[in-house]
Amino acid sequence: MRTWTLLALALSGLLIAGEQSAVHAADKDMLVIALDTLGAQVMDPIMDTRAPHAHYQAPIWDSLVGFDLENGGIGPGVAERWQLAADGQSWTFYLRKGQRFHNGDPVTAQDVKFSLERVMSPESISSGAAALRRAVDRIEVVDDLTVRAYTKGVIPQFAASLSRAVFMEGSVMPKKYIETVGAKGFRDKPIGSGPWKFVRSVPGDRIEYEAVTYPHWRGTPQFKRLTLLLVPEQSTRLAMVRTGEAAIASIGPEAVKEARAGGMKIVSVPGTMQAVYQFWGLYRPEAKASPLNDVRVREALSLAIDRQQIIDHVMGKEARWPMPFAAFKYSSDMTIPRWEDWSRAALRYDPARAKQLLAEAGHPNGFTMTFWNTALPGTPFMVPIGEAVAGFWEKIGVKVEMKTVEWGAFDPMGRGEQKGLVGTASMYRTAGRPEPIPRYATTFVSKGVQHVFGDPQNCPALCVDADKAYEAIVAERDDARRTAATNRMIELVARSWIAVPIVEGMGTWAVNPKNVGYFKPIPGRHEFGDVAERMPRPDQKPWP
Amino acid sequence: MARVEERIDVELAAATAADDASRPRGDFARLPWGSFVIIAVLILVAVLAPLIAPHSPTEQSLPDKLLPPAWEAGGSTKHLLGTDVLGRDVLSRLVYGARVSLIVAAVALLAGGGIGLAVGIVSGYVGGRTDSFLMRTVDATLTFPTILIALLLAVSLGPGLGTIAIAITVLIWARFARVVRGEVLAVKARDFVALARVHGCSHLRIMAVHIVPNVLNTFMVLLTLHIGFVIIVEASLSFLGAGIPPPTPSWGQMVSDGRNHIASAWWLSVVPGAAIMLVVLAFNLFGDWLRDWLDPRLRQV
Amino acid sequence: MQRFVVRRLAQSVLLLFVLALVVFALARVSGNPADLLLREDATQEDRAHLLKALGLDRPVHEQLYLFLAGALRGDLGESIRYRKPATEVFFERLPNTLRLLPLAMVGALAVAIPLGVLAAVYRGTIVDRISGAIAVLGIATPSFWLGIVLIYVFSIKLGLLPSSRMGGPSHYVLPTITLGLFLVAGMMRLVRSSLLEVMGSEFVKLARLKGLSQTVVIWKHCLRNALIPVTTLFGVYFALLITGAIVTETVFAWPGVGRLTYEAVIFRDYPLLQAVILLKAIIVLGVNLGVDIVYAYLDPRVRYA
Amino acid sequence: MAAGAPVVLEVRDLRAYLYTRWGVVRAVDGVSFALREGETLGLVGESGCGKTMTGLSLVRLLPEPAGRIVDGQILLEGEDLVTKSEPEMRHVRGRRVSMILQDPQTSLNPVFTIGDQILEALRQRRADGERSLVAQAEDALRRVKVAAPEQRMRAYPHQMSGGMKQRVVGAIAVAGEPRVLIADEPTTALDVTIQLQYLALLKEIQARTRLAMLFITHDFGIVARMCDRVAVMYAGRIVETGPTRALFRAPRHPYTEALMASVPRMEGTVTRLPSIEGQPPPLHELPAGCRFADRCAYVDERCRREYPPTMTVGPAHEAACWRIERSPSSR
Repeated sequence: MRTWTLLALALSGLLIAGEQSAVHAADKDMLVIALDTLGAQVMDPIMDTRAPHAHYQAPIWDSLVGFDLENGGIGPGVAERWQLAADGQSWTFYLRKGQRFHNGDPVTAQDVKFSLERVMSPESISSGAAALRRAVDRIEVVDDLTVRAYTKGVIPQFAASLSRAVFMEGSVMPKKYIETVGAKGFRDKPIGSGPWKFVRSVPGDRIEYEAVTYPHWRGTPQFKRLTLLLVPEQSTRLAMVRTGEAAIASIGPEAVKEARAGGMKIVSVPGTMQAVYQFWGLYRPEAKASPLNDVRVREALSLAIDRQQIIDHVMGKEARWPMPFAAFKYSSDMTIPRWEDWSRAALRYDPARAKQLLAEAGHPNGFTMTFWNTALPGTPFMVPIGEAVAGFWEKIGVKVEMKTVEWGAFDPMGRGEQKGLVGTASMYRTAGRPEPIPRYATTFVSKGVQHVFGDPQNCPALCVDADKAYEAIVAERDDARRTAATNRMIELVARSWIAVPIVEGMGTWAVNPKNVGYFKPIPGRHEFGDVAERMPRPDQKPWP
Repeated sequence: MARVEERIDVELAAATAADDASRPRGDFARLPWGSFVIIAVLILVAVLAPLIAPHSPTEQSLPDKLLPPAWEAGGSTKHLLGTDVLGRDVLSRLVYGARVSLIVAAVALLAGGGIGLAVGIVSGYVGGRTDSFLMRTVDATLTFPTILIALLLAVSLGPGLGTIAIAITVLIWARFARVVRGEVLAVKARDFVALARVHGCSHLRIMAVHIVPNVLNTFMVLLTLHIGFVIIVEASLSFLGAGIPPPTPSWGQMVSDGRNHIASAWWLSVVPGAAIMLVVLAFNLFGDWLRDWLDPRLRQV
Repeated sequence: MQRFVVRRLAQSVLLLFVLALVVFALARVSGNPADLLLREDATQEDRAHLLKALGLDRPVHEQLYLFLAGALRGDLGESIRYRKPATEVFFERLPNTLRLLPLAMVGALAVAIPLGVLAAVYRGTIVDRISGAIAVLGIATPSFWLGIVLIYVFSIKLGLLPSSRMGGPSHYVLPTITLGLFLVAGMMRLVRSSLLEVMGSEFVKLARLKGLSQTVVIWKHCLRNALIPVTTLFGVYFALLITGAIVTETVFAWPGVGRLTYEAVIFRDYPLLQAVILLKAIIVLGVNLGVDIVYAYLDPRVRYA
Repeated sequence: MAAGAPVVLEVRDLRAYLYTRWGVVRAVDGVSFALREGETLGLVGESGCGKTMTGLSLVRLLPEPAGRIVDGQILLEGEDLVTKSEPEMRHVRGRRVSMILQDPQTSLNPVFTIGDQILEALRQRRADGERSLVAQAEDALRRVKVAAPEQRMRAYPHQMSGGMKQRVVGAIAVAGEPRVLIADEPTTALDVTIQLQYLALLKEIQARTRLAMLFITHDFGIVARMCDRVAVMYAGRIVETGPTRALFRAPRHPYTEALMASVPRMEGTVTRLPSIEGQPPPLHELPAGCRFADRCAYVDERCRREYPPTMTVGPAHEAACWRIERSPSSR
């Protein structure tokens, strides 16, 4: 019996010793960031679809269009500047001089053309690929540092779609290198032009990078090495930051109190998302009799919600008063001040008025409704917000039958005939985007995926107005008139109370001041893939 | 070859049935009053939840969120065991949670146990090819991720108590089937079954009259000892996001939600955790006592 | 022995075939990976393109045929999320689980056997009560909660141990305890009760009649017999653990196959899910076969014809 | 055996009780007897009269934790075994006192070979070393008439017949050359033909080693063949002790008389065997007076009130019954 146990222990010892050396907490030159997901963890821009790849692909690949580091939105990238042609049918990009790939090859217009075409190629499954395929007619190399893209029709936000500020596209890939080593070789030893070189990727565990040794336009890294860790459990991520095993960890608002208690600094990225609730298929005949079809009822439901309490208590103050649907302080093509005042007034907490409206609508002692509560990937705090909202509705007499569902199960219900959702409400979210209008198209235009106002076969007045308003914006070349048209669209949606913002969520991070110095995130961008290179060492810039 | 298979499973049945059998030969097995009391209180609380709970389990008051229990600084007697992230009363949720956890446990155990009992008896009694096939199915079922079934059912049947109960049932039946089969083999080997067959009893009669009563006490014991296991599985499913959906309070969900506040709000997970431990302890003691009480061999020592 | 092994393999193959069908069906009913990959503003046309790229546009029976034909050749298809062969993804992660699992099981045995023996020998005394308490603790504590509390105490408060992830030997302490406690509870009770059963038998009297000391009688004669059921439980627990490790691997950020199963389910990654479940089933059936062979070694009465 | 052989084992007023859930079972309630070298004493009585418990008390193997020796002495060549510590008892068991149990099926450890189990017993003895232990083990098997001992050594218990296994147990019991051998119904589980061989074997061993044997049984046929003297036990006490011949011819205690009457005789025709009505009293609620009172044909008022003393009724022949006092030479 004794020998049997000793033998087994020796065997396990063997296994342990064989594994690679670990990340040493005390390594000063290493910046460690703990994330809740590494997406598909595949080192190829055309292979990952959701946001995470902005974390782990951004360090290696630069985007054709970059960031406006101060107030979010787009700015100069691989292309210093770009121009929309007079006829609006093409965009010309002028590349920054002297950019190099990690293997020394220069970055040229051929690489940009090759990259955009590779994103649109059949085997590419990146989420923006479909939009690009629809937008781009053809791409022309003018000279080594100039490339022109011809679009199908006028697409005002085409340039923005080639930036990580808006979508996840526009990564510039090395044409010569990929053509020599092939796609598989490229994925095993990826090369880009970003401030960090690829070192190693341990599936499901971590990805390691090495800083480039030359100055980089995005910022020259202060740390020699960068490691992104996959730590799925939030309390474990928090523990790693507190023990110094990680410098930065992504956390949800519910953990902010715990992080502060542990002496960590909190970095909040404003305007990363907006938690909303919306009603589905009210225009459909089977939902005709539903009390939700009365706009007064819908407005009452918004007035019943105390958004300040949700911000203070559910989100631990790591959230802001929302702008209108899918709009943020850094949004373009809309008059921000007007809508700030609107949201303060229209989204106020006024339960008395709510009850009054309900009574006027013929429901003095409330009614019963179904509310789907779910959380999209990366924002688990949507479920507690949903519970709080349901709680407020119950307080004004509405009987809420809440169904909490995992996102993978809820998402398909929102596509096709949406039979499970018609006549019900659900939580949803809008991502932090400078341009609100594409998001409006998805939800309010009859041909959109969610078509909450109406579908092509059944498009009541509200649906027709929305379609017309959207067409007006898209076709408009003149900025001032496009802003007015956008305002009209936002007005139309706001007054419908069918899709209502709850709070503006923030990306929250716990930071260990002894591991990394003071840094500012990019407004609207939750991921740090484009921030790591500007993070100072703790001694260089201590936290205030 | 089948004979050898039987030997293994007879061993397992004896062992697993003895898994918790302490066979206190000659030991003074006094009635486990402690566990009777706890179980009685649990059932009472679950049944009379609306009367006992000071507040409604879903009533929120955000301003007084995360209040510590009354006896700690900052705690209020309005919320004896403090409040959670949404300001809901922890005590009330614990009380209603008892009801939910018991229902899930009851449905999962009776369904899972029932199927396991049936499969175990058939497999044990019939033996041969069907027996070894059923046992290999049991092996495979153990590798089946409960989370997949929980998620799958949530998608098709919609979230809720039923979904979780069915998901746990699929996990439970395999364990019951294996043990019951071993017990059936042990009983089948005894003389009185051969005797019954000699008297021309039909297989069904033999199973009903002879096999089931003898297997029943092991089955009863397994039921009590698996109460803890079911609640823990529900808690793990909640941790993975496939547990009983809010706003229905359940102990497993409460422990899972509390995990982010271990330092700043320890009571959120410790209170339901302690409740689970108490219930499991009570049912284990009750199971041990029940086994001795039911076990004919021990009665006339 | 050969005839037994061959028969067992035949049964296992049949079972794996049935399991493959069940998993194929279950995965598809739980949703479509394409929906998770598409952004909100993707149109039906985009969805069609993605389905085609992922090979999910083919009719179901064709997909089933491809899957089964592939399986026979050992090719279980390409993971939708990781864009590489599912078997490759699985075997990348398997060593990580196999670093933790045997350690937790052997550790549990090393604790459960002595404690079980003490509890049996000193039945009714304080030792028995303590071991009973540990057993209840093991059964009644959700492993994720135990893991998080251990991290809080040992790495945050005391700073003695790393909080999570793979690494040097110190990284193995907390995950092994978290995984092991549940095992210790079950095994200890089994060792105790089966030892009590054995201690009551006649040959124990004969052993003592030979003038052997109590310890020799217990540790040599009784324990050898008492361990026979434990080996069978070892097999059952291994099967449970290889799926049950999901929680521990999540809490300690351990990139094992348990966590991989969870990811495959959440992302509805059909090929990966099918591969993971089939490969795990093969491992479990293999381990159970191994356990039965060890069983024969331990119990001479069970020599396979 | 001549009465003059030295006394090897003397038991004085031994009491051993079992503390169970239903009260204290007074299994051995004041037993006294003596055992001489080379002599076989039969300990006889219905099942449940405490004879097995007496045997187990001698080697201090009463079932834990219920069983305990509460009073009396067990003098093995003058040393009292009751007061010895457990380590000291370990040197006694196997070397000076040994025991053969009833059921051979369960007496041997199923997972060890026969050879292992014999060698283990030999190792306990002061190894005389001049011949290897394995050879000694084979000799031990030969002495108990086990054929081909070399192969048998490697066999497992489940590969041997009941009779064979009981011989191995016998070999183990005498391996340590004990002074006293307690045989607790060693042949009950064997069929008749094997029984006779086994008894002859025990006789042969006794003749060679001059060991004293306490033979526990309920079978008078075996008593007649094996035992020099007999002690009859009833409800935890010895009611009559004496030479085998004397007890068969002139039993003085009513219980012995009734037992002898119920043994089928070869001579004479017997239509219906008499049996003793009633049941022995439960050992945890023993009556005050003589315990055979309820079932005794000659019971009187004194028998129920007072337990009779042990009186001598002949050469080395004693019995505990008031009737003896009333009619000293009834025979």
